[in-house]
Amino acid sequence: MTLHFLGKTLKNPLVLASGVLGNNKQILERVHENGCGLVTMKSIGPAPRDGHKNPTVIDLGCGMINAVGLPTPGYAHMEEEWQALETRTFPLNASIYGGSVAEYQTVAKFVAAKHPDFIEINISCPNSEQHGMIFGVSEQSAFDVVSAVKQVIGDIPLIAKLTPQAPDIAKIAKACEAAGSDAICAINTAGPGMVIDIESKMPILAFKKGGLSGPMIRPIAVRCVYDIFQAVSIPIIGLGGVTTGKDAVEMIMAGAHLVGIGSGVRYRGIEIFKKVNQELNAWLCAHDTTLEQIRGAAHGRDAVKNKGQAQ
Amino acid sequence: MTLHFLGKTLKNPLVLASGVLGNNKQILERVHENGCGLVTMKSIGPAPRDGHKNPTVIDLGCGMINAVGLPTPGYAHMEEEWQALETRTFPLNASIYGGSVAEYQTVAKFVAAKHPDFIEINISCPNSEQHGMIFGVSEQSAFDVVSAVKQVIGDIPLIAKLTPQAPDIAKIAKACEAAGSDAICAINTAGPGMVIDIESKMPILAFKKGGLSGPMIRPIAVRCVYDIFQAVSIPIIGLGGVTTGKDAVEMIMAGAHLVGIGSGVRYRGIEIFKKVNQELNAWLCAHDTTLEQIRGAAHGRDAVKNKGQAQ
Amino acid sequence: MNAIQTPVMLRVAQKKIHGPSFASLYFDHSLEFKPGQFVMVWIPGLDEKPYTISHHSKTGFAITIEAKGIFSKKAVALEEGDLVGFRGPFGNGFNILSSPDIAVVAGGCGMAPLAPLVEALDKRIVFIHGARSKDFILYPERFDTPRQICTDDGSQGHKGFVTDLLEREIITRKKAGTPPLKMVYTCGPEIMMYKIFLVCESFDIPCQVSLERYMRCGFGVCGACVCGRQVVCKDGPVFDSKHLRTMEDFNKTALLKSGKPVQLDQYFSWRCQ
Amino acid sequence: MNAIQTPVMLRVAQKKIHGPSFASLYFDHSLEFKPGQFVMVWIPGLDEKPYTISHHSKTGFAITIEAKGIFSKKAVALEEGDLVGFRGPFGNGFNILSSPDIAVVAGGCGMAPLAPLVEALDKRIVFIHGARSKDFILYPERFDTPRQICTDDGSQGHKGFVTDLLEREIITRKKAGTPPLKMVYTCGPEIMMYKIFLVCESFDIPCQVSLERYMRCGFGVCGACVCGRQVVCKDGPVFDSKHLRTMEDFNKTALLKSGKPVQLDQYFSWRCQ
Ligand SMILES: Cc1cc2nc3c(=O)[nH]c(=O)nc-3n(C[C@H](O)[C@H](O)[C@H](O)COP(=O)(O)OP(=O)(O)OC[C@H]3O[C@@H](n4cnc5c(N)ncnc54)[C@H](O)[C@@H]3O)c2cc1C
Ligand SMILES: Cc1cc2nc3c(=O)[nH]c(=O)nc-3n(C[C@H](O)[C@H](O)[C@H](O)COP(=O)(O)OP(=O)(O)OC[C@H]3O[C@@H](n4cnc5c(N)ncnc54)[C@H](O)[C@@H]3O)c2cc1C
Ligand SMILES: Cc1cc2nc3c(=O)[nH]c(=O)nc-3n(C[C@H](O)[C@H](O)[C@H](O)COP(=O)(O)O)c2cc1C
Ligand SMILES: Cc1cc2nc3c(=O)[nH]c(=O)nc-3n(C[C@H](O)[C@H](O)[C@H](O)COP(=O)(O)O)c2cc1C
Ligand code: FES
Ligand code: FES
Repeated sequence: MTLHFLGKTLKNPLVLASGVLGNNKQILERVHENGCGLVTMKSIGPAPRDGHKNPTVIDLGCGMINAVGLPTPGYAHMEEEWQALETRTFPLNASIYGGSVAEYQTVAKFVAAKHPDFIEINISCPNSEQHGMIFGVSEQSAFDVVSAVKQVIGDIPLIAKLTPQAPDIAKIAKACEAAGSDAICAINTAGPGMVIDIESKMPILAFKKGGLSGPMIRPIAVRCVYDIFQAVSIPIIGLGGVTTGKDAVEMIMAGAHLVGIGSGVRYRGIEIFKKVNQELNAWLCAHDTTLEQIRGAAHGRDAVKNKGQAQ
Repeated sequence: MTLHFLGKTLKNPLVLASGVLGNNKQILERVHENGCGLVTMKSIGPAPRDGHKNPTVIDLGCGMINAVGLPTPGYAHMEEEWQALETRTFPLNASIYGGSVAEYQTVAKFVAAKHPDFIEINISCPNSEQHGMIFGVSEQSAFDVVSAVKQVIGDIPLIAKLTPQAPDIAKIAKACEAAGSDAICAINTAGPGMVIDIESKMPILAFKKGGLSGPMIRPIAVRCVYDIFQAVSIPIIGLGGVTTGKDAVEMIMAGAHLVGIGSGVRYRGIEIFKKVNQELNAWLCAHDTTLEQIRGAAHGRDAVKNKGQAQ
Repeated sequence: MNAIQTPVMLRVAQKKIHGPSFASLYFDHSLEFKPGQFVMVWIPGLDEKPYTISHHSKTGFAITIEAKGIFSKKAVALEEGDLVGFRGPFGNGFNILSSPDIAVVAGGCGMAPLAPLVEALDKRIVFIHGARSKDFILYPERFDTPRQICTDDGSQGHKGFVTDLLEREIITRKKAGTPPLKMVYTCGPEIMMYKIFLVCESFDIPCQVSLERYMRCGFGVCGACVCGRQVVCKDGPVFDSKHLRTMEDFNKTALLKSGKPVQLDQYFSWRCQ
Repeated sequence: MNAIQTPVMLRVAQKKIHGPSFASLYFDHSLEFKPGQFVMVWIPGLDEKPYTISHHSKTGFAITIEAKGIFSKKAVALEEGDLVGFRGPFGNGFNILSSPDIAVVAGGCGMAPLAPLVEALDKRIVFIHGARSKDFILYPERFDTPRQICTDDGSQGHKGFVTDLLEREIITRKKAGTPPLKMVYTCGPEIMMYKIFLVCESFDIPCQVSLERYMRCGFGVCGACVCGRQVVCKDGPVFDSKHLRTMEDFNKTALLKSGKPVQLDQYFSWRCQ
């Protein structure tokens, strides 16, 4: 199922979501060996950060809620990790974040020099220049940060990762495309939500609120990918709630090129990548079709054909 | 558990959500007899509307997705229903919607003359004056529609029903309070979402996208109620994913005065109101506490005490 | 709750055409089922509507459709191999009595829910079937149980109404001193079911009828199908005499798609426009 | 997956203080459990941390805490009746062999996960327990299985390290020609476990150790606890020799809360600041 994505070759269309297990080279390698086409590092920030106190991640059964708080050693304090990754034998997606356009730029420039295969910018972070508003909910902020990052990363393909909290995610995607993004990753966690423990009368997460992920957000992710597919020509990594081959087919029919998996690791283990690949292939085989043929199929035949021109 | 809400007496704090079973007097009465303190009619619109084609409502297991499309006989074509409701023996919440401020006003004025106990305005509808943007995602739109409706409904208490799609629901709630809303109902359906049938390659809902409800949106609803409680002094109807007495306790601890139930009817039948009341009472009893004592408890003791003044 | 919630897509395994306007579509899929329950049938791109399960076995089931409006005409025009979506089964089904002293009264396509019921009942029951004319008599060869036919035009069996035959049966039993009917099951046009109900009431015989209303969710949430205090998709579609007595809307009103309650004749004429 | 996912709040049913810095908290709640598994312990308003289940019965369980930093000090200061939240049990637990030819080697609070294991093993096993001094020996009265004690200061038993006692045992068996050890289970400071591992490797005896890393989710998603290729909360916390051989980070590095990998001494000193 080898495929090409922004000039690189991936062994299959599955992507490890940022923030899930991506803490060191060895585990990224293990995820890759277990059937993941493209692994993403945990988002790297501008300065060392411990993240929030626990509880930070709670399984709610049909999904999970988390407020890990973007822990990061800080881009400048990961020399050993970068060195280890130099000898990697798998394609790597480096996720980064910042609190301002300048911070994104600084991190991106430094990270680009470490030659990841892709750079993904997580624009679901509060924008310090705009009073905590999230970068990804404003077209202008999204445009600004994508263009700024694009300037400093040379020819490393750029992926903009969007949040479903945007009032109109398709517009944000268009702004990212206009700013030079090479692909869109959708979605980051939904909500936010809150879960209260009624015995202690306290929100369970130490940060009180958290992002929702896993099966319960799949309908939101599919809708976002569907909307984005109609708005842009660049490829999409469809992410959110995927746990089975059929979920992956759904995402691809909504318009995804690649399919990300994060919380699914909770429900089916690291082997989920192998399993989803098998299920996806079995489905394609049984239906005598290919990834290319089903991509965007939920938009109708003509919609897909006309997509390029319609922009 | 009799309690007072905006000058009316309710036999308990449970509310039937709009759009669920509220299609005629007899069924509203049955829901009331089955333990619901306040029943809400299906949202009434400015003109007759069939709503969308089926499928319109699909159960996803941990919640449901719906795009019913606001079917309504139209406020002016319900004479028999209004007559029947005149002799009702239960408190009634009349939900209304419109496509413009003027339409909301027209419907509200007419409905007010029928003497419902409360009027709830569903501001999750596309605002025709602002290119389909939803009323409830803009502070200005929310303010405008609430003030306009308030002018024409005399002393009938007004409840503004908000959508979690607002980038900051607390701000919308504040705008509604400033415009004269007597209470807030939160939340309407979340998302929107989409579910694709991969065999036919079609979105399952005829309208393609739909709102999410039921257990999977409870964390979102709880977070919204929590945020709104910190922003306003008017009471809140907490709604979204409640199916058990413990869920109701959680909603109340987040800050709700009353607790709404919609999709829960799917999972526990019309008797859900009786059951949730029993469970809620049992919990209060076992913890030797009252509704008043636990309301807003998740905010900490001081936060609750200072609430009035903090505005 | 073993019902299917998100549509499962099945291919038409076999299609049987019955007379000028009926067709049965067979599907190779095993469903848990009680006679009287229905499924929501989705034709992608068109609409989704409720249909009774008219045939049921361990490995498959069928629905029988009368071509009336846009949806049902498209449904009877489906071919073997076409994909159709199903949710369900929903609803309560008939409460089944094991006794020979039972009558089943079908009108037209109302035979669909009653057919699996008849197959589950004693072979000695009274089985009455009315139709417009000979050509519209569903499943002419299907049953071991003998059937009394009546047609509006007299082209087969008794010329007249199913109520005539039912009343005759009740009176005959009374006169002969044989055991009275213990239950009457019926499905057909609502006016017919209402008349059957009145006959049963006058003779103190309990009955069960299967109602039809416009449906959306099929599982008791949206309220589209309410009939008085009853939620047809969830509390019904089968209702017994006890409920029927308190259902003001029975044979009177039904909600249009908009939620507007209208007289039944208006409901049906509007639907079949 | 019978583990508790959203914290269940339990009241401290009983508290037992052990020496100067340990306490066990008992809870009346039945948990499915394998020796070696852990729970995430939540003190509302403070933090949530992993603790091994140190006592287990059909109706209850306990955790044993060593007062070290802010959280554990607060935990040992909890009183009967206080509310504590639990998620779990998580992790894989020990792979249990039924044989008398087994050694269990505990260091300090590392006794906590090993205690229920010892209770599940043959009474004739070799059971070694090391501690700083006499006062720090956990559960002095608990076991039917005889225990060889060693302390750093010689205040009880052998003065010296658990590795001394283990090596002595292995060599004695060799000389006497009695069956060699089939398995060594160990938990304690990582440097101690590493030394035990080396001893075992040199004598070709398999071992199982229980590792400790900073944890967030407890169920293998967040990656906070990775140790080389292994996810400690999910693949561990118990690892056997086969895995240990390939775990470059064993006794070397651990991730801080920020995700930064540091030398173990730095990890532990930073934590206990
Ligand atoms: C429980 C149940 C079981 C049923 N079982 C069977 C069965 O076994 N066999 C069978 O043939 N039929 C059955 N029906 C009826 C079936 O669901 C359809 O109503 C019938 O096939 C006619 O549909 P149609 O769309 O072809 O025609 P029409 O009903 O004429 O539809 C024409 C148009 O009107 C609209 N419409 C339909 N009904 C309404 C309404 N109430 N309010 C507003 N708009 C409406 C439709 O969207 C359509 O666009 C059953 C109905 C119920 C409730
Ligand atoms: C599987 C497992 C089982 C365990 N079982 C037990 C047991 O049975 N009994 C027992 O006493 N202990 C056990 N522990 C250790 C326990 O979880 C705590 O680490 C220990 O109690 C010390 O916690 P503390 O917060 O009191 O002190 P410290 O660890 O010193 O904490 C001080 C501060 O440092 C922070 N911190 C702690 N660790 C890190 C880190 N790695 N990176 C960054 N910041 C950090 C904390 O947030 C805290 O604010 C177990 C650990 C694991 C992983
Ligand atoms: C524990 C956890 C940590 C996450 N951390 C990050 C992160 O650091 N950066 C990021 O872009 N997304 C992060 N995410 C979001 C995921 O990458 C993903 O977008 C989201 O979880 C939806 O996918 P899923 O439903 O498959 O988990 C995190 C998600 C989880 C559950
Ligand atoms: C089938 C269905 C129809 C609905 N129709 C309306 C409506 O007409 N007006 C409205 O304000 N909310 C409507 N809602 C939203 C509910 O009132 C409620 O806000 C939402 O479902 C969340 O609550 P729940 O999780 O308890 O269902 C509808 C919800 C459902 C499931
Ligand atoms: S069809 Fe929705 S309640 Fe009956
Ligand atoms: S604690 Fe999250 S992966 Fe181990």
